[in-house]
Amino acid sequence: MIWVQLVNGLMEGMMLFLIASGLTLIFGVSRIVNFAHGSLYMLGAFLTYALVPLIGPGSVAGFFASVLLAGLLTAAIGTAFEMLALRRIYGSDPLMQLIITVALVFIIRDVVRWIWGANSVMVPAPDALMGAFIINDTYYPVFPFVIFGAGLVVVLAMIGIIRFTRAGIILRAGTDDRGMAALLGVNERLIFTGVFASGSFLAGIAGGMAAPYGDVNYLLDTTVIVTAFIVCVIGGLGNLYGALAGAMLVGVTKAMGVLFFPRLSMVLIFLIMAVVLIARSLGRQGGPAR
Amino acid sequence: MTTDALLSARKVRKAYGSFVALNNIDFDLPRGERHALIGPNGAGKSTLVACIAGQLPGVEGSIMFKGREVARLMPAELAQRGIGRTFQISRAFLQMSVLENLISANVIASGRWFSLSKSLLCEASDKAGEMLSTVGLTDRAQSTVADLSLGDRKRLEFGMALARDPDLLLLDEPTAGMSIKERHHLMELVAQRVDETGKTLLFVEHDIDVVLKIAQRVTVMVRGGILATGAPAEIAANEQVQAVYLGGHH
Amino acid sequence: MSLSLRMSPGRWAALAAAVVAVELANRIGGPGMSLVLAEMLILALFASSLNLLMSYGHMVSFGHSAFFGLGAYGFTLMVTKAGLPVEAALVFGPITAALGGLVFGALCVRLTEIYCAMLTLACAQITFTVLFQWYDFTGGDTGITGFMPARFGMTEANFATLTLVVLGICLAAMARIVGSPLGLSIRSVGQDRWRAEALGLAPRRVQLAVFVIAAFFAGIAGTLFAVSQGAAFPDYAGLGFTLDALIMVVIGGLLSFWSGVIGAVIFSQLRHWGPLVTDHWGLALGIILMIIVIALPHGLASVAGKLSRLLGWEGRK
Amino acid sequence: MITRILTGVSVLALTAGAALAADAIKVGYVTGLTGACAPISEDGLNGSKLAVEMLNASGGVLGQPLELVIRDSQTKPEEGGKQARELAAAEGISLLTGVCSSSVLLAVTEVAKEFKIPHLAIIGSTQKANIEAYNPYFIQTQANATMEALAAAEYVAKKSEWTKIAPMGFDYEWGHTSVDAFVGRLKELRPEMEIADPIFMKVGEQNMGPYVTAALSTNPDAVYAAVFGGGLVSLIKQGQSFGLFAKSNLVTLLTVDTLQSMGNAMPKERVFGVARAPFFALEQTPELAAFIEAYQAVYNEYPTDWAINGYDSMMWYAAAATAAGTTESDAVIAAFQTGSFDGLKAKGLTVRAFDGQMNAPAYVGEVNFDPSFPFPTMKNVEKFAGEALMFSEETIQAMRDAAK
Repeated sequence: MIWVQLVNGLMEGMMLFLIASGLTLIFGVSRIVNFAHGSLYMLGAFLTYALVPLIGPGSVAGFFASVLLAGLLTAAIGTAFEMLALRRIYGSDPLMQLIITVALVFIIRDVVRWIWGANSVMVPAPDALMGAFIINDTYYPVFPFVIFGAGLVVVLAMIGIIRFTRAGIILRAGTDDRGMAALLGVNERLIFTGVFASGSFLAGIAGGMAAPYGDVNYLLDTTVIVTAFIVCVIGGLGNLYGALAGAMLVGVTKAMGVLFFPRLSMVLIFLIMAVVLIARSLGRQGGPAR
Repeated sequence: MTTDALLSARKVRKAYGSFVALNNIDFDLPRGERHALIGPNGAGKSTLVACIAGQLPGVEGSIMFKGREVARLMPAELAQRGIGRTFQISRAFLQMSVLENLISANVIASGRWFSLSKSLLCEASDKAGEMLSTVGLTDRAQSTVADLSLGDRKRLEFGMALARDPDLLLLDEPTAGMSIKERHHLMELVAQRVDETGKTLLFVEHDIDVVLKIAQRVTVMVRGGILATGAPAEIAANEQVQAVYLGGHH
Repeated sequence: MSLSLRMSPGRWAALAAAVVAVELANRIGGPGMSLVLAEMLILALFASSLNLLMSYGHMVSFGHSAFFGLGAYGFTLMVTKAGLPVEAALVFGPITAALGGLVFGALCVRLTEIYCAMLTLACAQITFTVLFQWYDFTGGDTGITGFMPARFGMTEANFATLTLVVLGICLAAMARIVGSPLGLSIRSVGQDRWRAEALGLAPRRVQLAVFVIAAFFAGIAGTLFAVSQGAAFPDYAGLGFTLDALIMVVIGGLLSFWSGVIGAVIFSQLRHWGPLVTDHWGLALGIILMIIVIALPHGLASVAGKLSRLLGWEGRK
Repeated sequence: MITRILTGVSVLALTAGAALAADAIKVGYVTGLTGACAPISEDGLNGSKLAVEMLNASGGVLGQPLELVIRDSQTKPEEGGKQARELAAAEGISLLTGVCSSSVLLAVTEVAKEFKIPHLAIIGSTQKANIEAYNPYFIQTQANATMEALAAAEYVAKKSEWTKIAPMGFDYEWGHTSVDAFVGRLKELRPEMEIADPIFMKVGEQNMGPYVTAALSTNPDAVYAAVFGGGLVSLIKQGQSFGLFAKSNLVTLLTVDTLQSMGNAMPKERVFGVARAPFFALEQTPELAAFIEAYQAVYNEYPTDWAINGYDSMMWYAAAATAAGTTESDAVIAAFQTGSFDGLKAKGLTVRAFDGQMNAPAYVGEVNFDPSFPFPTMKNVEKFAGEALMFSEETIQAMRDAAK
């Protein structure tokens, strides 16, 4: 059973990574704490729900195609938001950027409820994905492995981004140097838009991938966002590999926690986060050299 | 180590990863001396100052101040022990007026930062008033730091550094961005103040004329090490110095 | 408008006018209005406490509701568990919150900027979870009810007046702090911790002090809120209240003593009347917020500031 | 969805429009139109609206029309309490109802007590409102959560082939009280039954895998889950891929809304559910038929348990007020506590004055795919009479004292 639980943990971990990767990417490059990330995730789930029946219901290919398309649509919406609203206030206090993303949370939640109602919706998934391998009477569900695969693809894509794109350079250039992009002589705005788009895309496909497994309702946004923050913080905001590690840590801890100390399950991850942050604070940080 | 030294550093080393910013620095600073640090950009002048002021973690070696080891202390403790400094890129409380900046400095200097008493505030503002005139900013008292010229900011910072009446005054490029006239004026002011109060001055300066005029001794730094130390005249005469320094600097 | 609070005669006049207006609305608006006003004033106090932390200490908190909740429960539990008379229990709300501020603050000030903010979030979520799950002690999600008549049984109008008075006293206290040497130290560390440190100030101590003070006032707000509802629920420590307060302070315009109050007035009125006007309140609120943020990057206080300057109420800052 | 709401509103406007001329009896309707309760709150509201239309169409109550004054609690206790308080203080309402979620229910109960206004519970069903937090203005018009759990226990006890049970629930008051009640009653009925340690999961948990795995690790014959809404949906969907329905059975809360949401994703068998008012399993009276028809005409869907609760409670309020000959609170409460009430849920129901609990039945059945409905329903539905499920007054008194 430990093994099934481990699978559960890793699957949740990868799921969390799918969610957190976009958030941490956006923060790492644009220094924006995007409260609307959970909302984009939810949007991705509902768009998948809308698309699957149109694009081959029941077929595996159809499902993935729908998820991909949902991701793209989410990215489009994210980009529109970035260009119409966010971009106008890059100069001003970061808190303003925070509040404007909170505003987007309100909007998306209301619109989603307006279009799809308040009830949970069922995203039909091909049976091929929802089944299980049965190894001496223990069920190993297929879906977690699907999620895992999807996660790996994203990880590879991420490594690509970090290695070979300018956004990646900025990411690597270190978290605290905002002037860096300027020094690199690249069009910061273009990169910010691109990064917000890809972040939204990741949120969208994460929502789409998870949709058939869990329940999809218009309150997913808040459920998701806090956990996503925790994962990013544990991994170090703006650090994609960290996010991966953090996600796995949280996922596995949660799953194992159910077995060993169930009463703690809810606080557990917050405790991890707190511990990580406090540990981070133990080192003495230096002042300005000049 | 010389007993009359106010500050003496031994084998001070500071590395950022593979880059060694300071390499086994030995450095003595007698009481009451006006000492200049010169050298090309990136020679480690500001790093040395930051080390002395306790801003940098992971500093190796020993720094004795008033006969006590201070290498591992936090900046606040060092300030309380009598080290006052200004920064190369001037630092002040940007959303406060010049006067408020000086008042804050004096409140902090009083050691009663947690106080609610109006009287302390009055004392602080009286002192601040005097300082305004000392550094010649009386007419700018109400303007916010953001509106100040670079030169005026330097004056303000100098004034703030005086709040604790420190035994050792560290000035990192105090005259950067000033007109020649301003430079000499400010540094004469500093020198005068230091002599009157019998304090010690260590300053980083690029303007050779100012250095020759103000400093009693000069230390030349290059690539994280000390090239030469001596009276201004000797330093000026030193070919090595001329080579490196004039070569390295503008 | 600025951090250093100078009350010109014009400002006093404006303040007096505002107070009179509120009390008038309270007396002629009927009990419904009184309830709305009472809530608005409590939120104004809560937001102002956060403003102290943000505008003066330059620390962002994603977990300020923790202290609101601790205030409410500190008070409530003293009644239900310790069996204190309600009036006596009141003082324990703010005290509990301040203690919470001491503990959380001690952890959070070790970190800078976003990480500090994130740790406050973790602290608040832990607080919420404990209140939500510790069923035997805190009543869990169903909270604590029936331990006192709501508002001590005062009439709605009188209670609103009471909250107005409390708010007044608390703001006066905050103004006193802001204008004191402590206030200057707080602003110094907030604006340039390295400069402050080089002057001999240990930044973390100061930041901890702000945390405790802000938590204390948030605790008063929380206690008042519990009194107004005659109940305490874990939600008081939830993300919702934190976000509300953040929105209030930011649209109120950072870097002003009045941000919290102005933001609370606008936001709570919007939120109260909005849903009665439209079915799609969320959409409307979102759009309104976006417009405010984009049109007034310095918040509503900046408008108030310009206005008062136009009217010649305040000289140059 | 949109159209549904609009038609609902417009019909209400049409019928109520004329009546509103006379000074109306105002009903304070505080419900979670947004937040966790949104799905079921809307159904309850739809049912109540329909009742109000019918009543007003036939001349209203005591010659006065009924008017619903609707407020959104956002499923937050402080918001619900505030809204209820404003209605009570400013709108001159004669009744409070509509509330969903335990915490909001208790917040509103406080307001009802403060302003001495009858408070009819139609969705929220924590036993706290009957026990620790009870006040004489509270009336629970449905089997409360504990009674439902007891009904589940009674049902499970009859399954002689089941010898191992694994209980689980959401980690909050409803989950814990339900699991405790279920386990307690089951131990009485089947002392030999092996009952695993209950497992509790975070409210709103998305990934049920770990919990299902843990529950199945004890090889139970059935899993009892005090879980509802989205969580239940996740549990059932993910349970399938963990072999929950191959190896075991699931006993949980299956109200019509859940059955509708699950649709074909619902396993074909081995799912058992408790319900409050499943229209397909109720006594098929002409009233019920008429209601279903009217409901479908307006909202073009089948009425959920909550819709029926919303309808019944408004009708019962009308009956009580008529019997009392006034809308004055104490008289109405007295009428409730002395009268007998026929509804769609059941007939001849009475309210126990001691805790305001109506002896409403709970229904337990087994999932079934009946081609005549577009969603799964239940078969072999057993009706458990309220009396059998209600705690005795002594027990309640003891619990009240203990809570002090």
